[in-house]
Amino acid sequence: MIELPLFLVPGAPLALLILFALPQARATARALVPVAPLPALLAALAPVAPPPLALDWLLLGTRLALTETGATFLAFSALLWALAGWGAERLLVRDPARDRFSVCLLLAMTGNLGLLVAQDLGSFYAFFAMMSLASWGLVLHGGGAAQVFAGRIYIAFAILGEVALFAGLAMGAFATGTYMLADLAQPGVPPLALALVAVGFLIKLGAVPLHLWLPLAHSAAPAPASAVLSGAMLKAGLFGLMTVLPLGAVVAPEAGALLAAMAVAGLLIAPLLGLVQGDPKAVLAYSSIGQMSLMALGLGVGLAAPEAWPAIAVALVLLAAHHAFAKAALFLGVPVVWATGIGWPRALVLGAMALPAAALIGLPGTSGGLAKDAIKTAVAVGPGAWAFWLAPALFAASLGTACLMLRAFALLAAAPIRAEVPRGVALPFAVAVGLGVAGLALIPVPTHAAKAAVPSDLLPLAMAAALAALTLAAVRLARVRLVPPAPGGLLAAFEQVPVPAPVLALPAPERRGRALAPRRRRRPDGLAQSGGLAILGMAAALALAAVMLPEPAGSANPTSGAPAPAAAPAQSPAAGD
Amino acid sequence: MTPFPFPDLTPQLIYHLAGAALVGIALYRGATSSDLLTRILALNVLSVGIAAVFVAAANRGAGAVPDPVPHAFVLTGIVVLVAVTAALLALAERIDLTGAKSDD
Amino acid sequence: MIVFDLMLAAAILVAGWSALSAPDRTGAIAGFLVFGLLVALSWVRLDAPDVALAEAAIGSGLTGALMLRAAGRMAPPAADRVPRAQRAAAALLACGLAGGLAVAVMDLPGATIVYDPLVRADLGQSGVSNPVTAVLLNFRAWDTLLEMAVLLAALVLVAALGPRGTPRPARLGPLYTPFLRIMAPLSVLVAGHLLWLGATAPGGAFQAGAVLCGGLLALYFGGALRPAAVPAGPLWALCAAGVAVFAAAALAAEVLTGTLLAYPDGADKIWILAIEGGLTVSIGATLLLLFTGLRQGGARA
Amino acid sequence: MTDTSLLVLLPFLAALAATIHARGAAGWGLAGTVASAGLAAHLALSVHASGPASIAIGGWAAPLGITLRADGLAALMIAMTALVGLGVCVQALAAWGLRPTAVEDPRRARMRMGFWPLWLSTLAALNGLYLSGDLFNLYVTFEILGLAAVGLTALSGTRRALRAAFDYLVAGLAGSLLLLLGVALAYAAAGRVDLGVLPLLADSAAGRIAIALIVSGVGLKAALFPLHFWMPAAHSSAAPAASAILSALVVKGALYLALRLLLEGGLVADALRWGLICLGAGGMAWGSVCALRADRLKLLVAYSTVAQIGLIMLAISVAGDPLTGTAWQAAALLMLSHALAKAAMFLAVGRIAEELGHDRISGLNRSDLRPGAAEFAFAIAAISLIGLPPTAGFVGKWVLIDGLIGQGAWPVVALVLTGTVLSVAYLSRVVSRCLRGGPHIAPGARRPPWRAGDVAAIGLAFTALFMGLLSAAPLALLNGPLLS
Repeated sequence: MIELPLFLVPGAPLALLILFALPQARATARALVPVAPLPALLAALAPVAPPPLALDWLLLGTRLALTETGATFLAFSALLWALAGWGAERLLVRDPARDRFSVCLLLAMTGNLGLLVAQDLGSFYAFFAMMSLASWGLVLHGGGAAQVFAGRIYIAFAILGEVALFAGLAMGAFATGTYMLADLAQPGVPPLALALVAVGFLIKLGAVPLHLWLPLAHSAAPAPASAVLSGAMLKAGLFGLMTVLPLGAVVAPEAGALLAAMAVAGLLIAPLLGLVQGDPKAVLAYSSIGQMSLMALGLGVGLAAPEAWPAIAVALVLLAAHHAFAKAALFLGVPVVWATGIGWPRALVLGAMALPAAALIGLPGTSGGLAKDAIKTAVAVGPGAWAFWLAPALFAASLGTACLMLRAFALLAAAPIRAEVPRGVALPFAVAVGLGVAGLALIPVPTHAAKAAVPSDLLPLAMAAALAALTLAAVRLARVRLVPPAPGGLLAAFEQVPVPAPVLALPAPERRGRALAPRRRRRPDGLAQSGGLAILGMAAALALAAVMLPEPAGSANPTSGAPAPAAAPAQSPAAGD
Repeated sequence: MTPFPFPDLTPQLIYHLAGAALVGIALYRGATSSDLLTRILALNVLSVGIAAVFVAAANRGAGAVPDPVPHAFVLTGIVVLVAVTAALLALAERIDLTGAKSDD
Repeated sequence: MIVFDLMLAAAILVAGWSALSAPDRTGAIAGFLVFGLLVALSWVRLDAPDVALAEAAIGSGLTGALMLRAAGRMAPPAADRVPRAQRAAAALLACGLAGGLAVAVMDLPGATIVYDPLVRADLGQSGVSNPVTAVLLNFRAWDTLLEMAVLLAALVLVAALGPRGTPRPARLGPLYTPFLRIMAPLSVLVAGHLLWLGATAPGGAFQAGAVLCGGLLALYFGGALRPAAVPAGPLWALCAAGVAVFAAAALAAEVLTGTLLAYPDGADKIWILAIEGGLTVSIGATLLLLFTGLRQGGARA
Repeated sequence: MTDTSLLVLLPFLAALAATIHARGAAGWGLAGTVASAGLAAHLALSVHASGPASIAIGGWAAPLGITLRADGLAALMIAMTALVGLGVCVQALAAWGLRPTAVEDPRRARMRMGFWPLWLSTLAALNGLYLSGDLFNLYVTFEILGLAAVGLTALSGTRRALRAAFDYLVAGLAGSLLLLLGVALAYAAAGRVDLGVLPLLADSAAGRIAIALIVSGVGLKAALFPLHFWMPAAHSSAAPAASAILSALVVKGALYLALRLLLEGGLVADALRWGLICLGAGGMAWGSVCALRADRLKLLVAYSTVAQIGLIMLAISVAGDPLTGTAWQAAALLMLSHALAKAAMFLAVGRIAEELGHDRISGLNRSDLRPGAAEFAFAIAAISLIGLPPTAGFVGKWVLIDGLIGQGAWPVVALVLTGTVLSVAYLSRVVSRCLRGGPHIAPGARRPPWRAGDVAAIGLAFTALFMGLLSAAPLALLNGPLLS
């Protein structure tokens, strides 16, 4: 087997990006987008992990390597990106701006695949930022009011996350003295640094209350983009947290409890808000929040009970991979539903979608059932309190997911046909369903023995169905009509009418233009004089400061020979605070 | 020998202080005048004030040979300043001409 | 004599203030001319005759002429409408700064003498005996080279931006012509003398260039010289000649001796005089063109 | 080392040639720029290989004579100037042509004949400034730089440009004179004016006032808040190539001098450092607010320069002891990234304005014409300016924050991050419009063909982008020994 150089993992999509710059080569480049993640997939599936790579001349010294966890994440991410590229090619076949979409997709792909193999802070942050910012283009792609609004919220959260991440990584790098990502998990890193990094990742992961961007972005983006947003990019947050948190090494019950509280909030809020949505993609997005919260719960347990972490880690990877495949299949199914007429074709499509949905609910025999099992067994190792709380949490997750799935299917079943959606989207969807069913067998996930199915595993679905039937009956009897709010949950209350104004809205220019006119007229003279005054004031103030304020003791240099001692007070501004 | 009440007052110090005062005057007018020509004049006065500091510092008191290097600095400064003044005046005239005609 | 110095300093301050606060332009410029002459006088008092010469000829004379030309072309000034608060703030700050400077110069640490012994030690090797010329053209010739670049840059700016259509001065009539016949050759003679003198006594390229410019200005006002009628190329070449010679000499010296601007041993005086000759011509021409303006390359309609 | 003298004299002689032989100005200009870039590359390589070098002009050693000194910092600045210069030259050639044509627009001819001598003078002055080791020599160099820069501002000849040029020249002259006053006081206090005088100035009141005056002069030249009053008008009313030079290169001269002052031990007074930190932070805030409120694209970019200068000044004043820390390198890297990105940005804005016929931000996505290439260049430059990876701005900010954390200066870290967020805010006003199109744009909006000006902007923007990837090269230069 040929050893695949690791730089090809982010390098292949990047190279394709360069091809897009040449107008003549665009058709070829477009066709190649689905195979751009191929090197990543090969690297992840190789029986022997590719050798680490050190590029000292790049950034702050780039180190690429593939860890065991990274290989799993890389495998399902690469598969998902390939599917998304293929799906986008077929969905946007008539879109005049599809090249822009492809470029953004490739950039985000480069970032996502690259961060999974990056081992040093500089390149990790670079890839992470590349992924986050390029996704802005994916969210904005449709160009409508909803997209503009979603884009605005998305970029605000993304930048917030970037800044927190950057600050945290910089502090961590200083504390550890190295630029290696894995060193952040060593003891001795200031908690503030870890907290900042965690905030950056939790925003990406969509943990409540940092989730506000997520449903908006998922419902605004085209379906293939939603598939990778939910399937691959949210997982990047999880991957980051698993890499940098000192899991399994440090007991941090407070942090664990905080994380668990956020997770439980997510588990509760996701179905509540998701059920009232009118857009199936928004409903699916809320279900992602619920699932990611479950993973955050696993992290919380790992922080509080280090002895349980090895088992939890295995379960989390399994859960992530399963969710990635299932959710991607569901998102890719949405445009297929739009393209098929109401009747048996649609029933067929919905039937196919039911397979990943069942996996997501965690029915026995599906990948979801396996993952749920795994996490249950893993947590049993930890302290009793955690295990005690986990069973209801898992049940709530399953119940919530089941309700959300039923809601999504109801909406999909009634969705009108959209003539503009090409029929070609069905093929990627079929492959995605196949992956959703059998995906875990294809990629190197940690194995877990399946437990025999018991009837109680079906309880969440049954309860959800009963609840749905009851609600339907109540609605019919009371003769009320459910008016779904705009996607965005709470945020929708703040901005009912999205305006097509610029991002980070600023006052309209016309009025200010008029207001400027009189100011402009008296500008030159006043400017010159206040400028003169500023010069005078600056010179006088600095001179005064230089003369009046005494030098700190020991810094004055009476012998005045060498410059070295005179430069010593340089450190004092820092010491001053 | 001198009946003046400040015995250590030397010509050097007097012109030093005059230079300081000229700097103050020039900067004050630069900050309070809107007339282009006055501001150009103020900059010229400022440079004379600086030259006074240089030349006074070069002087080593009566009888001693003064330091030639600051003299060279002031000579250079005078020529540089006349060049910049010419450029400033050309600009000011042009602004005045175009200003009278139109405001584009 | 201290009393004379005090009175002179006070007169300088009064002249300076009146130049900056006169309500009309002519008064302001007249104040500035007087100010320049008084300052030149004070330089003489401080044993700086080279500087006094240059200040009188260039700093006061030529600048005053430039100002007068500009004042004639510009609209009269509008009355200042500066808020009283700004005035007060400016006055306060200016007093503070001037006071700070005064305090600083009053308790200067005892004279630190750095340059004097160095100049005295090296003067013998510099090729000239006037220390100021030695500094300008040998010890710190790089400054002088860049200073010529400033002159040329200003000329480029004036040529590109000067007011369109330089008004031609009226001929000053027949009475003026005999004066010109004496003036023009005399200025060339005096400039040559100053140039030669600069090696040993106060004088040198800048003073000589200023005198040359004075003679050229006389010709210009007499109507005998019309730079606007001359093609721009040769005029530019004349202005650039000095600095081109200087830069070429700098590089040639580097080729000959291995060090930039290090003249070959024993030939310092010849090199310096050659450079100064070029500089004098260029300074005279450049100062004149700064005054009269010049058309650039024929691009102007 | 013949490099050092030729780096100044060669562009200068080319400027003379371009002035005298005005018809071939562009040819002379191109030759001078390219030759100077070659010399700059050679200088950088030789400094990297064999360490810093200095020559005493005329064989007269400092303090009496003037030395030209080329260490890693100076070589990096000179290389930066050459790199940006090449990009700007491509734009100038594209806009105004190489040689006169038979029937020619007089404005085009005037710009071509005016631009090249002024640019070459700017180049010579900047190189001289980076190499100079003498305060009075720096004053003279600043005057050449100031005059050439004013010429570039006024080149377009509009009333706004002339007015801005006048204010610029007055402010520049005032700054030079403050510097000269500082030099005079330094002479009065210590008897010499080479850069070696700086550490001696802390001992007397006159010396400290001298430093304060030099810093105010430099601040005025660098458009440090609140002395930036002349700058937005000057930078926004010049022609695109001129704006790029002014904003990317000319202010760097003054900032470099401020950094030199620090490295030579001149910023000794602690109060002065705190003052500069406050001014830098103020500049970041005020520049950002004005950029957020600007209604014209060029003005937005000019105000962003105010904010970025604030950041660089902040980096310079907190940089710490150059002998023990490496935080001062952040300032150099930030200057490098700002030069590349800002030049690209001004060129891109120039192209956008040329295609749309205006540069109102509100109208960017209201026309059915999309200057895609220029918008793309703007977006890339914005990424570098914000400091996102992998750009040079990112590496600069990284080194800065690393150094700040090393000193425990947390409030300053917060300031830098706030400044970053603000820069995202004002730049996204433009980038978002470029990215998403607008409600009034038909799907088949007309795209103008690429021009050479676009190539210059995109080239510079990508250089800024990849300079971060290759930041080992500038850091290797900066890690070499310094001359002081």
